[in-house]
Amino acid sequence: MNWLHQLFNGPPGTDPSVVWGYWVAAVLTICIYSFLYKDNPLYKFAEALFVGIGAAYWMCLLYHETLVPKLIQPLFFPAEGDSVMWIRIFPGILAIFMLLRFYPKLSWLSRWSLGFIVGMYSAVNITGFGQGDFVTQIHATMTTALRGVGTGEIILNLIAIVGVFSVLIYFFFSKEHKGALGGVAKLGIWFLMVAFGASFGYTVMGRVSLLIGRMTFLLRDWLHLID
Amino acid sequence: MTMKLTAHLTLAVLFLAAPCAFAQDAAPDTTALPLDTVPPGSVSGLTAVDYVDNSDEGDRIEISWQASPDDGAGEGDVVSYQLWRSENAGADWDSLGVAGAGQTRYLDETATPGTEYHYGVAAYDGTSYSERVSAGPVVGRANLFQMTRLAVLVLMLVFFGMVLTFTKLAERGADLFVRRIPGLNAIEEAVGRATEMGRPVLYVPGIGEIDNIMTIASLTILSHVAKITARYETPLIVPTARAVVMSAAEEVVKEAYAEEGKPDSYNPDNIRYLSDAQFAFAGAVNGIMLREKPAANLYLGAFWAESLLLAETGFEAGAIQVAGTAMVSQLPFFVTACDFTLMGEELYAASAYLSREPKLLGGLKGSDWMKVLSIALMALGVILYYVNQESGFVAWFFTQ
Amino acid sequence: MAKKRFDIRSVDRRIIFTLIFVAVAWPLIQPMRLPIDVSPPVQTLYDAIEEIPPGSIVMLGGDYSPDTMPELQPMVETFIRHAFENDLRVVVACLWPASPPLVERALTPLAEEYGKEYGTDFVNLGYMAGGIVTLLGMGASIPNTFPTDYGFGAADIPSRPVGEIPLMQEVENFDDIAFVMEVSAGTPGTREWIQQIQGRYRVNIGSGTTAVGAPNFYPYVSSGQLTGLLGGLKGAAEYETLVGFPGDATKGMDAQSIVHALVVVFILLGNVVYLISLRRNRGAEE
Amino acid sequence: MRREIPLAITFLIGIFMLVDFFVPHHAVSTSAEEMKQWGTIVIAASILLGVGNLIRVHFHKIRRRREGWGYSIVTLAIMAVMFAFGGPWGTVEEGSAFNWMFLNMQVPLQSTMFSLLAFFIASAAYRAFRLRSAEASLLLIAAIIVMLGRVPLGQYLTRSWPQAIQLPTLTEAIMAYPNMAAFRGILMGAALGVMAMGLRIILGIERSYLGGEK
Repeated sequence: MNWLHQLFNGPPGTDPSVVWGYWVAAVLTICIYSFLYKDNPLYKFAEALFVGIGAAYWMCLLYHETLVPKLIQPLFFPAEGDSVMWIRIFPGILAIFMLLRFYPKLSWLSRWSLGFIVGMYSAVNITGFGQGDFVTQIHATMTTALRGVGTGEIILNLIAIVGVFSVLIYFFFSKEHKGALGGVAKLGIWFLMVAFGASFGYTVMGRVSLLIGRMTFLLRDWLHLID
Repeated sequence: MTMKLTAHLTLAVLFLAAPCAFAQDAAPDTTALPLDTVPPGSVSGLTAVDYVDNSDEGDRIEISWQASPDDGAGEGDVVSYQLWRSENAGADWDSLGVAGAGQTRYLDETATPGTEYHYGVAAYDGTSYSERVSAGPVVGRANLFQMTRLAVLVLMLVFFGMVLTFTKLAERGADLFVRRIPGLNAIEEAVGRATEMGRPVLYVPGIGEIDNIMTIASLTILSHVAKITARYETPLIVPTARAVVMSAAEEVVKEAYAEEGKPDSYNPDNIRYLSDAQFAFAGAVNGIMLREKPAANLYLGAFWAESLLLAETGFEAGAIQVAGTAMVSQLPFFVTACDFTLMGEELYAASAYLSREPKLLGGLKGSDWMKVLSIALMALGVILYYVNQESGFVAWFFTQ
Repeated sequence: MAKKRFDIRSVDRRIIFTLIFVAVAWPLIQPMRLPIDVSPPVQTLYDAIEEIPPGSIVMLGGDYSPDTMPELQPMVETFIRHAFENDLRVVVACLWPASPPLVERALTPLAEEYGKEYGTDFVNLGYMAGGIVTLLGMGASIPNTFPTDYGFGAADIPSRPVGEIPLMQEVENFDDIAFVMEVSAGTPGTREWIQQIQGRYRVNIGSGTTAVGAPNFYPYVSSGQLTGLLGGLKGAAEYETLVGFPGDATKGMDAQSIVHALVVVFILLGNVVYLISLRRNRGAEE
Repeated sequence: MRREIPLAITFLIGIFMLVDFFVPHHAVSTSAEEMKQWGTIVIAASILLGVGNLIRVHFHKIRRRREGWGYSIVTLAIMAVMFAFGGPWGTVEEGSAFNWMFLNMQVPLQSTMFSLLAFFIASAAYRAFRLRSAEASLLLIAAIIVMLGRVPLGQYLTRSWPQAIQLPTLTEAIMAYPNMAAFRGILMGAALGVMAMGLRIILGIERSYLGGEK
């Protein structure tokens, strides 16, 4: 009976809001898992809750954490001793333009805001990918050691170099993949498949971990069956 | 090997980043007893250079040196390094700061831009200083180029040159060859099959934002798919997870229908914003699959964990599935659960292949030849590295 | 990739589902406690943090949401513990809206255990929208990008301007950060940190990622752009082992082992069925 | 003009951000920093746009009594409740009702949704993961090695084997060499694609994101 008592009151000293929280969470968890049997109203109800909470959470957080400190405060309520940051009127206008998409007559103005974001993202992507994923990776390949390390490592390093080259060639679209080129491209697919296999393995691991997490919640926090 | 390298790098950077607060603690203590009459060996290889930071006001000079022979070795009694600065070529020295033992770098953040400075460094062992070594003159300037990014700039410009040249060529009607990408025709086949069966086509442009290049490539392909469905008058359902993507998809599909002369067949209710939340979105798309029974499911764009949910449910529902994404972590599932998969760049190549648009062809061809160039560069680098570890030029060019 | 379909759906999915369910629950109730080995990328990360001089400021990038908590929360907890053990001060910054309360959940018991004070020993800057644009802003100025913090509920400290927080007086940009631990569940996350921060500002970044993301990041480990990598729950368990405080990740490892074995069995079994059906089909054609 | 101005904005901001990367001069970086702050504000607005759209969609659904409109009421109602706690007048901090709803509703819902994948993966493993070809077999073998090598069980099963062929060693070798190489190739190719696309967008060659002419 001690267990039953714990189930409804939690360990001694637990705030009731925590226990209710566990119950709500457990019921919702089970609602979602009911989808495994088949799609049903419980699942749909939980899903509808999820959509609503997710959107409201995001909206409130954006307001409190981004718009207030960056737009509303600098413009309307500057901290004592600070002057009003008039320059923030511009992003304010762009933000309003973005929301004008709701008014068909003025929705074309939202393109200004879109242009701003897309332009910024494009540029930082060019330099970010250019440096992090292209130049640095070229340099890292160039400095692969083929001597001065153990034989095993030399072989593995050679495999790595061949792998990089053949995968790049697989993604070469200007020539038909025939003859020697086709052979190398084929090798590229093999490397890709090993990598995808590794990815698959890791993904299985990740998903299982999440399930373990939920199961731990149900068995430990809610039902107190394990510690 | 990687580990060792990383550990070394870590060590190096940690030394650089060690806060000056510690250096201050190690300041000379004049009351120290008993007297050590042998001064420590002096530092060597002192350099002072204008430091280029990311918001360069020309007020920083980087001073580096090789440790005193008595720092950590020899007598091992060096406790700190004293730094001085002079504005008149070493006639008067002002104390600048202190760096702890083991450190070989100091960042002077108090320089006046445009002033000529000399710097002096001496090792200190608690009682006496080594001979002062000096370097200079050096002038702090607000620099106009970040040299460490030279390689990025050069390779970027070469690449952009190639892209723009090929684009121009394509615009002039040059016949730029692109090999047939297996799986591309599958998209058209799938749409055709849906038409035969009188069932809709489902096109999921991923859950990426509009700034995501995969999403943009997907919208290009969507335009093509919309033209086919307009021609066949097959309903096209486009669920989206991002409001901005929805707006863009609306425009793209509407335009495609108009171009095919079927503006009235365009049904705005079929371009849907479902949810920003990944699984709510996946769940809602799965609902569409089960209720509206599309015969062809096309997943093209940026996908995360929802890929498996979508592909699995589509598989269950018996639809023809064609996927394409550059999100490599999702490719294994698409490869195993879909009829055709466009892997990685094939997605971008697909938009070029389908549209034959000069701009896309230009990008594709530019990338192709850039790959050839980078393979050549890497091969050359590997050989140079084999012959002579890291050659000076390579190290300088990539100054990583 | 072309694919032919064979109807081998003689087994109801729900049987598979039930088996998985049991395979997870059983080892949690009856643990086997198999020993945990440590892989090189985890060792690298641990060593890098061990090398940081006490008193330095490290940053924790919390870029995840509740869905990946089982994998990533143990990493966040262990990192904070590791930092507190070594007297490092921690600044938390989040690019995902859901992260700040999750990190706070990890901070609350650990701050009490180690007697650390909010505002001087650690600070939670909360969430800022913008993804890579926010990262770039942080490169220029962390306080300008995060004008207010998130606060700390456990000590009843509300959100306030960063100018009023002692620890933040010492943080202007990445010159002041000795190490970044980026715990990432997707985009924006580790890749964006590498591209926009590691590349530009040369700060050492170690990362904990979901298992799904981990294989993608090996090129960055190999090139030194990442100083260590924790991949998924196993990575977290290895890190817990190194730091010496086995927690949820370690407890989950037995279930992980059993389910993996089960999935392997499913694959093998599925293929046997597939090969038999292939042979039958061939027989029918001949 | 309805396209020219956005294209001009894209061009100017794009070029300026590129310049900011290569030019360390403080005159550039100071104004670039302000631009970046603007970016976060405009992106926040675009997310609000998404939420607004969601509300619109659900209202629409309810008004037209579309299938499942009851669930739309649930969605809007819970949104309203949450907004009542966490709106401009409310608080989102630890201990608030808003936070309680987040921790006890949002967290379990989202976690559980994600963990459903463990089940789906298992069934996909049984039904879709086939030795169809040499390539698929390679994928399969790598996957099995990694799956067993990344858990303590793999270590346990092969503990008496020579170090070099123990499953964890093999797994790490696969991850650090062939896997790394393939992903490096993918990264490099993808980076080029991203850069080319970025160039086209900045130069206004690519404008599909703006939609059609109006």
